[in-house]
Amino acid sequence: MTEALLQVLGTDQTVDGAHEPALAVDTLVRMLKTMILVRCFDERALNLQRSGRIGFHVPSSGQEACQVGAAAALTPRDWVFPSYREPGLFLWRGSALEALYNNLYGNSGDLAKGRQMPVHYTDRAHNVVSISSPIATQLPQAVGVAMAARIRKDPIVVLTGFGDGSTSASDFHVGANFAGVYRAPVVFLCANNQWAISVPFERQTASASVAIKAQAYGFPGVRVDGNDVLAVYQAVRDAAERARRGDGPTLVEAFTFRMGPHSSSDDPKRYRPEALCEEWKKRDPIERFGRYLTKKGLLSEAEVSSAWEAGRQATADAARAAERLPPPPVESLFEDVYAEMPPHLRRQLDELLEERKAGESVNTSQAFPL
Amino acid sequence: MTEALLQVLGTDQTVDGAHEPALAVDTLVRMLKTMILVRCFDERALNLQRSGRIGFHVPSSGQEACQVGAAAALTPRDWVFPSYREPGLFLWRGSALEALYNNLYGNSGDLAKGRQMPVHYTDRAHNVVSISSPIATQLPQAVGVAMAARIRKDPIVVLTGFGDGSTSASDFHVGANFAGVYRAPVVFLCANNQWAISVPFERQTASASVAIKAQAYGFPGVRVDGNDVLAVYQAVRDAAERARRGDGPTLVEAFTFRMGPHSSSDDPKRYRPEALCEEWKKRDPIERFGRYLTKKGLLSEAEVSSAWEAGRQATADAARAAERLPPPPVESLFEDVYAEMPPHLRRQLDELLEERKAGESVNTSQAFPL
Amino acid sequence: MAILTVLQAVNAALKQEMRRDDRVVVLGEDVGKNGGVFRATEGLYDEFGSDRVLDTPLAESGIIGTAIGMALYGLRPVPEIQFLDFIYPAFDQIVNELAKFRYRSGGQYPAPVVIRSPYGGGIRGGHYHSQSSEAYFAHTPGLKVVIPSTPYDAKGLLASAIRDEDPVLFLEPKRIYRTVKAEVPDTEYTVPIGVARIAREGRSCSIFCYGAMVHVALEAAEKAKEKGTEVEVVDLRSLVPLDEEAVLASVRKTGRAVVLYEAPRTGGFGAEISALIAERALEYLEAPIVRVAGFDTPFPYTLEHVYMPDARRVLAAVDRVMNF
Amino acid sequence: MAILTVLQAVNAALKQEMRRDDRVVVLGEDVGKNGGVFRATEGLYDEFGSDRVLDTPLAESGIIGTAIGMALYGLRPVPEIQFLDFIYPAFDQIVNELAKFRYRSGGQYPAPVVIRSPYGGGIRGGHYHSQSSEAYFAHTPGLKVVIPSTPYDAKGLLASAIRDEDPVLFLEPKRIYRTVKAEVPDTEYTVPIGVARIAREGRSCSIFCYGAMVHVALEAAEKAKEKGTEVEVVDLRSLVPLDEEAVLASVRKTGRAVVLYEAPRTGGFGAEISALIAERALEYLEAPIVRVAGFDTPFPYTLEHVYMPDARRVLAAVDRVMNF
Ligand SMILES: Cc1ncc(C[n+]2csc(CCOP(=O)(O)OP(=O)(O)O)c2C)c(N)n1
Ligand SMILES: Cc1ncc(C[n+]2csc(CCOP(=O)(O)OP(=O)(O)O)c2C)c(N)n1
Ligand SMILES: [Mg+2]
Ligand SMILES: [Mg+2]
Repeated sequence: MTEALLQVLGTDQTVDGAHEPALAVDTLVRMLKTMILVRCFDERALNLQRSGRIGFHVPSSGQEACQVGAAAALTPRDWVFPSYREPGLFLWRGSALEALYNNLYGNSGDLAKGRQMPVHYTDRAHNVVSISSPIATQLPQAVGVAMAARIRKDPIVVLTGFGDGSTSASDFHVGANFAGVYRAPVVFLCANNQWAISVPFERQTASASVAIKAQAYGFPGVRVDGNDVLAVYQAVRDAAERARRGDGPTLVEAFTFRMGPHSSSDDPKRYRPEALCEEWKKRDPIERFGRYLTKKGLLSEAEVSSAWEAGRQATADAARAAERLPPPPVESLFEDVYAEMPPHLRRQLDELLEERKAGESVNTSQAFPL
Repeated sequence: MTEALLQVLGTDQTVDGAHEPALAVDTLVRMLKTMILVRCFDERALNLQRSGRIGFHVPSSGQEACQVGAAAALTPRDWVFPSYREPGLFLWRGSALEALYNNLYGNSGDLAKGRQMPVHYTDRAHNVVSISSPIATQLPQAVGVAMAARIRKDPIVVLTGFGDGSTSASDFHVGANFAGVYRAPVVFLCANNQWAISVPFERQTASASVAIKAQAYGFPGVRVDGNDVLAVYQAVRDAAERARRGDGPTLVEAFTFRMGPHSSSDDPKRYRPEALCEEWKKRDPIERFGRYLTKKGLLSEAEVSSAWEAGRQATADAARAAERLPPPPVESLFEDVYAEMPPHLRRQLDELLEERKAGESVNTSQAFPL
Repeated sequence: MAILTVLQAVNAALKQEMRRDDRVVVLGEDVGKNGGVFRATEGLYDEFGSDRVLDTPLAESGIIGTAIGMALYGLRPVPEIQFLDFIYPAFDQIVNELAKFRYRSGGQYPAPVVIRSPYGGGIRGGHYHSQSSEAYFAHTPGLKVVIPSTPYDAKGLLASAIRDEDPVLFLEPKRIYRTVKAEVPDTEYTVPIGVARIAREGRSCSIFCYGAMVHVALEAAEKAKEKGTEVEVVDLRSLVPLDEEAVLASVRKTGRAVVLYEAPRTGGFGAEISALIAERALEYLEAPIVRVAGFDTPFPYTLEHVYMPDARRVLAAVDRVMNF
Repeated sequence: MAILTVLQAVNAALKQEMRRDDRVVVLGEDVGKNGGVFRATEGLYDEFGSDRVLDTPLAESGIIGTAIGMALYGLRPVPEIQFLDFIYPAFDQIVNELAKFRYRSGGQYPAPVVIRSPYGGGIRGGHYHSQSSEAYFAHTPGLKVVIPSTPYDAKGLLASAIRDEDPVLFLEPKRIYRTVKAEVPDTEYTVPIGVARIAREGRSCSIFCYGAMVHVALEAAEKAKEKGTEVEVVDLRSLVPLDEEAVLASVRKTGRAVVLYEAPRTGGFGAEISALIAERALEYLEAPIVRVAGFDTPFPYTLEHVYMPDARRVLAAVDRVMNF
């Protein structure tokens, strides 16, 4: 049994009017512009990595609809636990482009103080939680926030994003099961891009879909075309409303494809047929949504072009600004391990500062190989 | 969606002829006798614990049909990974009663050399793997054995038992998912006794049943009356055949009830209505199966009585024999940590032996509180 | 003042803090209706209800993972892990997530979770109901590790832990849950984290220990006194942050050190105490630093009294450092 | 003889052992078609097929759990954990199951699994691609913990590990995966587990280390020589079992010890080395035992070169023990 795939914008340019959400023009235009910005952000970041200016990148090109469709369906008070492939969640919610580049550079302007690898953004001001590398750990955490909000009687919803491979991880199971039991207001958003690095979906699980897994936890699972921003919006909005009503979690599977490598260290040619990439290029979520807006007369071709232009300019400026910031100070290494620095860390810091009077350590780190 | 409950022996003494397995009379009689033996074993063990002769016990009274029905559906070459509530798997497969009591006493005759708590049996000779306390860890291990057997082209099946609470554990998910992907010849047998210590099933998971969880892994789940030994036999035999054919795993949910406490340290009155126990007494799996056999004329009432007598006698004898054996020698503490004793352990042993010349340690351990 | 067991003191601290601060919630397996398998959470469900005392599904990473989320949102969750032996399914959530949240988010997302768990041997629990794996956690920056050895400290340290802004692993030596009793004030008080306690003063030799082993050390000290050896017993109380000054001060005074712990010897937390002394008080030492610990085997069942350090073995070590 | 990197030596050992013994199987995330994210398993899938080189779902406890089952059944599984930072979801399967299987079954069910995993810093991997958590495993009886520092040892120790009857955690210092190259015999050989290697002889002072830090120690030793200090570098190679005699012999000879590791300082495996020396060679010491280690913070990103011990810091420690 495979769930039906919800689609609003057909690949053949048809539109399913019954499911077409009633969104303000402003919102629709902002959605497209954010998707374009995500793509520009991504392309620049990959270039910065290729030219050795940043150490690592995880591109999300091809998956912009999942990110922006979902983000647009939430309110600012809602909380978001993103995976590493969802800068769009940050950008829609209001994080500055420069903040993201600061993270990629690990500089003194980085909100995470240069402590995490690139793409591990964090933004408390917009209720977006610090990204972790270990897969699926954010799911039970998201459920915990949702449970706390219920206890506090705050009408918020928590969304957490992850990939298809992540559904195999133990914390997927544990998070979903807790959510079911406590009817926690959570939206589980799985961007099923059909590969987990080199492992295809059918080696990941024998289940017919991701959505069907929700049955194991007693809540609904839905499948949407993840390259159709309106379908993603629709599904996430429904799920969020359900959650806000007190009816518990939903698992949303957004079926999609990553157009690039898993990360800047990956070579998809080793495991994925090139032809497939060509095919999925035709389903590019930005193009599809752009065509819809222009066809509807909500935006002209020229406006779309200038959105691209603006995106390229904004990302170039932000990256340049980030590059100018110095690295974080040595002292910052020892901050935030605890609320207050305990004596043993103070001692280690003092020793380090003393040692550095004699000369500084040379950075001999190699480029990240994965 | 709740799966239908497979039942052969109705609580009202009706028999579902269509599902009645064609078992030899010998086998049927042996099944009843083993169930009786399990009950006698259990009652004696709990008494031994109550009178302070052993430190701990986990009773399985009420769940004999799950154990014996499943065991009878396997071949001796198959492997079994039991949980702590399944002595019947050992007894059916040929473990000596005394071996089990030796474990309860932790004496020098214990196959595990007195190293584990009571009820953590192990029996290599009968392909029953050492029981672990941590919940659900045996599931991926069972899948590993099944994968290895497939690689070796050995036509064996692996059965692993666990409770309803165990389905929440991460290794349930991980084991089931691997089994699905590799189509491993595994039978997952969940004895759903509706409580995990004090936590009722509906606080454990929001799913409609345990069986339905199989959908998340792309293989079938079935639900049977776990107090009906023929239904359990039937379901496990079907599952084992499927697995042996190369068609992969099955999840069998045996719906049942533990008549006693979770363990010798538990007091179910704190969380479970007494009335329910009275109700489930009427569905006693041994009585039900005994009635079926006597009604069919395969066994007389007198023969049933003497099976009980024999069971009581055998367990009394075995327990007495176990009680006579001395504890394991001190040296055994250091064996089997590694295949060969490395120098640091040899040194620790030598020091200990030296120290003991001056006097031995006094056993001041308290009784196990759980 | 009432005479309380360690277990009752834990229960009293939980009640006190839950009354004091409605952000405090308790969650775990069987902690609700059942009051916990050791009854540490007895009475909480009735008093505070199902919103603040949550029976959870059987999944430790879910218990800790959701507790992290609750803490991020502003609550003060106090999850219970039924036995420390069962904490490992949550190990990733603890060492990769809980311990690093504040740091990795640049201080934006602190996660003040207090994990309570009974630990240690001496109750005939075998492999999986006896482990002392405090060393794993003490080697994990971002966590605090606190271990009381008396009812007074149990209540006072747990209260401090719950008020702390950082994640704390609060380990309860279950062997002394019911056997050690003492007067405990009914009123509110806290015992600061990071300060060791001199459980007994002496000038001949120091024993560094924590948890149930403090009582073994005290018993050995009593016996040593018969031979004229004045043993100082230092109860570390918190492994992280460690009261390094107290350790160094004691060894500078006595010149002799025995390190006592029940975990497996190799790589146990006691090794850190030896290393600390060997680096910063070596010149005061008049004898080698002797460790008395569990053996490097899994925890056994029948022979647990041979496995666990007892006063006899500690006394032998005291003799060794005294007669060097 | 060919010049191989550490990575190529690992690959060569895997090929050699898989050819030699058809019970050897490799499993893990991306180890098949993709040849591993570092390419350690490159070519295995083509040569040995999908029955012996298994791409797994993304679940570390499944990788280790199924490997345990395979080993119980008689195979010799060699699972890969993609980064040591991601091993924790399998922690329970490793410390409660794999490590204890032989013991808890009275010797009936040994589980000879070799877990390979790249570990350590120096590749700009941040929090979650840099950890050195060997101490957790070295404190777990039943496991062996082996860490090569040269291509020769990588091949020889991995071959030994795969032939070993016990579970082995085989940690590969990824920082030197590609940077350290040396001649490695094409023919079969093994390097015994439990025997340390004197990487450089000296009589002034000993540095005890392992993995990538061996090369830092050698660099420091070279610099110390300029000042006339003859540093002995002892490469432990295996933490469990530890070659205690080699450690004690070196310190008895030099009278001075520096312990070097990149993991967080508190409770790191180096503490065990200090404790060993302080207990059994204290009378030979002419100076405190100085540890050089990572700081007690999560592993950072931008400042990793400040975090990780380098030759400069090691040299300062050597100076400290020499000038005591
Ligand atoms: C626990 C853990 N194991 C392994 C990894 C290495 N890893 C990083 S991403 C990834 C694949 C994730 O696939 P998926 O969930 O489908 O997300 P996608 O990358 O396709 O967006 C793996 C195996 C990790 N980060 N964490
Ligand atoms: C990982 C882990 N957590 C907690 C426990 C403590 N514990 C032992 S049995 C049990 C309940 C198990 O319930 P279920 O799976 O339904 O089996 P049942 O006891 O009902 O047969 C718990 C929580 C454990 N053994 N392992
Ligand atoms: Mg994917
Ligand atoms: Mg149950």
